[in-house]
Amino acid sequence: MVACGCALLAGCGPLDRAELGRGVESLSALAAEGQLLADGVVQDRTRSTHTRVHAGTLAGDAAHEAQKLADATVEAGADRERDEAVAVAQRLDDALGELETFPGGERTAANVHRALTKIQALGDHRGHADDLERLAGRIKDGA
Amino acid sequence: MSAGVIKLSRLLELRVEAEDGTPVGRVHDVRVRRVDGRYEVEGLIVGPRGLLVRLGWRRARQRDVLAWKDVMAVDPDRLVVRRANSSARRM
Amino acid sequence: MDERFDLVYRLLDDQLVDVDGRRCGRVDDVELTGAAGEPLVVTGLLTGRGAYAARLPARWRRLARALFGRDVRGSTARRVPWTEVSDVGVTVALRRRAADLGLDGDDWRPLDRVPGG
Amino acid sequence: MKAVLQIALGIIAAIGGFVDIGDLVFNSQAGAVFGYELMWAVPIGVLGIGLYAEMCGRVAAVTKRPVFDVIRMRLGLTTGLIVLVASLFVNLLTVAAEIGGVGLLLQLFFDAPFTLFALLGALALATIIWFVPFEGLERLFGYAGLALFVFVAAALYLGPDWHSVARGFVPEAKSSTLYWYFVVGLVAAALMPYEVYFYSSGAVEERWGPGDLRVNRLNAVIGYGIGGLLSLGIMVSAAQLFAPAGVSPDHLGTVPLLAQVPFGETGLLLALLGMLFAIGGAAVDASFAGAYSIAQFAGWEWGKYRRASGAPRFTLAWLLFFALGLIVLMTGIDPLDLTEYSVVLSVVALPLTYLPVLLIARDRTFMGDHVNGAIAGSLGWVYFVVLVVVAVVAIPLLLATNAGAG
Repeated sequence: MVACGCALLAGCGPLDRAELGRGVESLSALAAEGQLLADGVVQDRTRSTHTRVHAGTLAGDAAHEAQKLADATVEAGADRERDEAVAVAQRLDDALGELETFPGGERTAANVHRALTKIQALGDHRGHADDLERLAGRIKDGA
Repeated sequence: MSAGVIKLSRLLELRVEAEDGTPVGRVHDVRVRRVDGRYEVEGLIVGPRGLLVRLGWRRARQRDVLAWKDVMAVDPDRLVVRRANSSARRM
Repeated sequence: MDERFDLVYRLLDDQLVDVDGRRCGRVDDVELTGAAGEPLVVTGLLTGRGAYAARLPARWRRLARALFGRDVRGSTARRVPWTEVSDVGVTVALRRRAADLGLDGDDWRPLDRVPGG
Repeated sequence: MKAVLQIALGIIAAIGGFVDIGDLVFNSQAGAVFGYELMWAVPIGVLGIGLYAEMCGRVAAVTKRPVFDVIRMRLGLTTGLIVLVASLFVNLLTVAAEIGGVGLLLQLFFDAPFTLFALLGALALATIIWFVPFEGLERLFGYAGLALFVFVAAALYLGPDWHSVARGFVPEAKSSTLYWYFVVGLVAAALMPYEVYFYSSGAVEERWGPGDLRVNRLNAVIGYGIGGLLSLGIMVSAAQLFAPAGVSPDHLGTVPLLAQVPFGETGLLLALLGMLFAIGGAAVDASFAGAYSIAQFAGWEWGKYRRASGAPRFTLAWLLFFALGLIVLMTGIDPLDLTEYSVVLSVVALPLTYLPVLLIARDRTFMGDHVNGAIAGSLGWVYFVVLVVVAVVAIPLLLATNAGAG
C-alpha cells in the first residue's frame, strides 16, 4: 500500500521519522521489484508489454513518493535525510522510466538493473544497501 | 380501514397486556387453524420464547399460545387479554 | 396446506408463485378480518413495497413511506384474496396467473427488443 | 456421468468464484510481508466457505430457497432490509474492484489506458453474460481460471522450506495489528458472501433436489478445497520470492512476477490469463449475486434461465451493477484499495447472512431429514462464533492499519 497513506488521513501533518522511514522502505521495495522486472528483460524471459506497463506504474509510485516527501514539512533535523530520500526517489523514477521506455532492450535493462542494485545494494536483502539501507539506518538512529 | 380488518403487521406491533395492566409481552407469531374451509386465528404466540419460535429455534408448544378468544380488545396501541395466560405469564 | 400453521413462520415474507410458476412478489402483509370476541379469519394477502412501511419500526415509518411509497392499493401494493391461494408450502401458490391478479410488476418489457434478450 | 459433470461444475464455480482479486491481493501481500506465518488462516477461510456453501446448497436443493429468500423469510422485513442494503453496498465495491482488476490485467496484456480497458472489460463481460447460457458461462471462466495453478507450480518449483511451511499452518498469536489485519483479510477473502449467493441461486436455477446432495457436498469439499490450494500457492510463492527481496505487491501487475521469475514468459502469460478469467468470473458472479439478492428479497422473477425478457428487472439489476461498478472506478479509487475495503467490509455483514441459513438448515419443518448432521450442526455454530469475532474486529483493524498500509 505504497499509495500515499497520508492522503487517506485528513491532511498530512509533519512527516515524523517513522513516516520518513516508511517512505524509504517503500522506495527500497520499488527498487527490489524493479530489479525483478529488469532481470526478466535481461534474460529475455518476459513480455515487453507487461514490463512497459508495470515499470510505468512503479515509476509513477516512485515519482509520487518523491513528490510527497518533497512537499512534506519534516521533523526538525531530518531535512538532510528527507532531501536525500527525494533524490533517491527521483533516481528510482528515472531508472524505472528507462525500463518503461525500452522494455525489450536487454542492454538497457542491464543498466537499469545495475542502477537499481546501486540504489538498493541487493547483494542479499539483509545486506547493507549503500544508499537506501544506510539512509534508513540514519533515519532510525536519528529518531 | 373497513371495520374488522386487522393487518398482521399491526398485531405484531401491539403490546399485549392483561386486563389488570400487567404486560404479557409482544406478539411474535399468530397461529391459525383450518376451521370448515377457512383459516381462523387460534391464538397469538407471545413473550420472549415467541421470538425463539419465530427464528425457528424452538417449537411453540400449545401452552405458549395465547388463545384468541381470551383477547378482549384490540386498542390502537395494545391488545387487552381477559386473564394473563398462565404459561405466557411464566415466560 | 397444513391444518395448522404460524403466519409469520410459514406465510409472511414468503414467495408468491402464480399458476404458471412465475414468481410474482412476496407476502408483505396478511389481512385478517374479525374482532376481539369473534373469530379472526385470514381473508387476504398484501404484496408490494407500499406494504413495507407498516411493517417497519414506527420511528422509520415516515422515511419508509418516502422510500417505498404509501400503501396505495392497486399501485404500490396489491391485495390478493385468500381464496386465490391454492397452497402454502415451499412457496405460496396462487390459483391464477400473475397478470390476472395484477401482480406482474414485470409488465414493462424494455428488454424484449434487445436481441437475445 | 451426471455426477461427474456436476462435480466439474462445482470445481469451476469454485475456481471462477473462489479465487478473485481479494484472494490474489491478500495472499500475495501476506506471503510478501509475513512469509509462511499466515498460512493457517487460509484453511480457516476455506473450511468456512465450504461449510457455508454446503449448507446453502443443501437448503436450496431441499427447500428451493436461495440465500436471500432464506434471509427474508427468517429475519423478516426490517432486519432483512438492513442486511440487503449492507450486502448490496459491499457487493458494489466487489464488482468495482473486480472490473478494475479486469481493466488492469487487460492493460498488462495490451498496454492501453486503464479506464478504456475497464469499460471494454465490463462491456465484454456484459455481452458474454447476455449471450452465453448459464452453463457455458461457468465453464468459460472456470476452466481458464485453472491457469492459476501456475502459482502452485511456482511455489513447488521455487523449493519452499517445508519445515517452515508446516509451522506456518500452526496458528500463532502475534502482537502486530498488521498481522491480525491479514488474518481477517485472508479469512474474509475466502468467505466472500457473493460466492454463496451465486452458488445457492445456481442450485435453485438448475433445479437441484435432494438427489443432488452428494454432489453438493463434493462441490463444497473439492471445489472450495482447490480454491484454497490456489490461495496457498500464491502465498507460498510470494513468501519465497517477494519476502526475501523485500518486494511489496501493491499492484496487480506485481503478482504475475511470481510465475514469470520461475517460468519466464509462459509463466507470466499463464498467470495473467488465469488472473484475468478468475477476476472476470468473479465480476460476473458478484454482479449476479447483487441482482439475485434484490430479486429474491423483493420476490421478482429471477435467474439466467429465464431469458432477459422473462425477468427484465433481474436483468436490469445485474446490468446496473456493472454500470455502477464502472462509475465507482471512474472516481479514480485504486482497485486494490477497493478490493481491501470490499473484502473486509463483506465480513462485517456476513454473520447476518450466515445465521438465517444456519437456522433453516437445522429446522426439520423445512429440511425434513436433511437437517444439519452432527458435524455440520456443531461446526456450523463454531463458525458463527468465528464470523462474529472476525466481523467485530474487521473495521477496527482496517482503520488501525490504514487498510494494510501498516
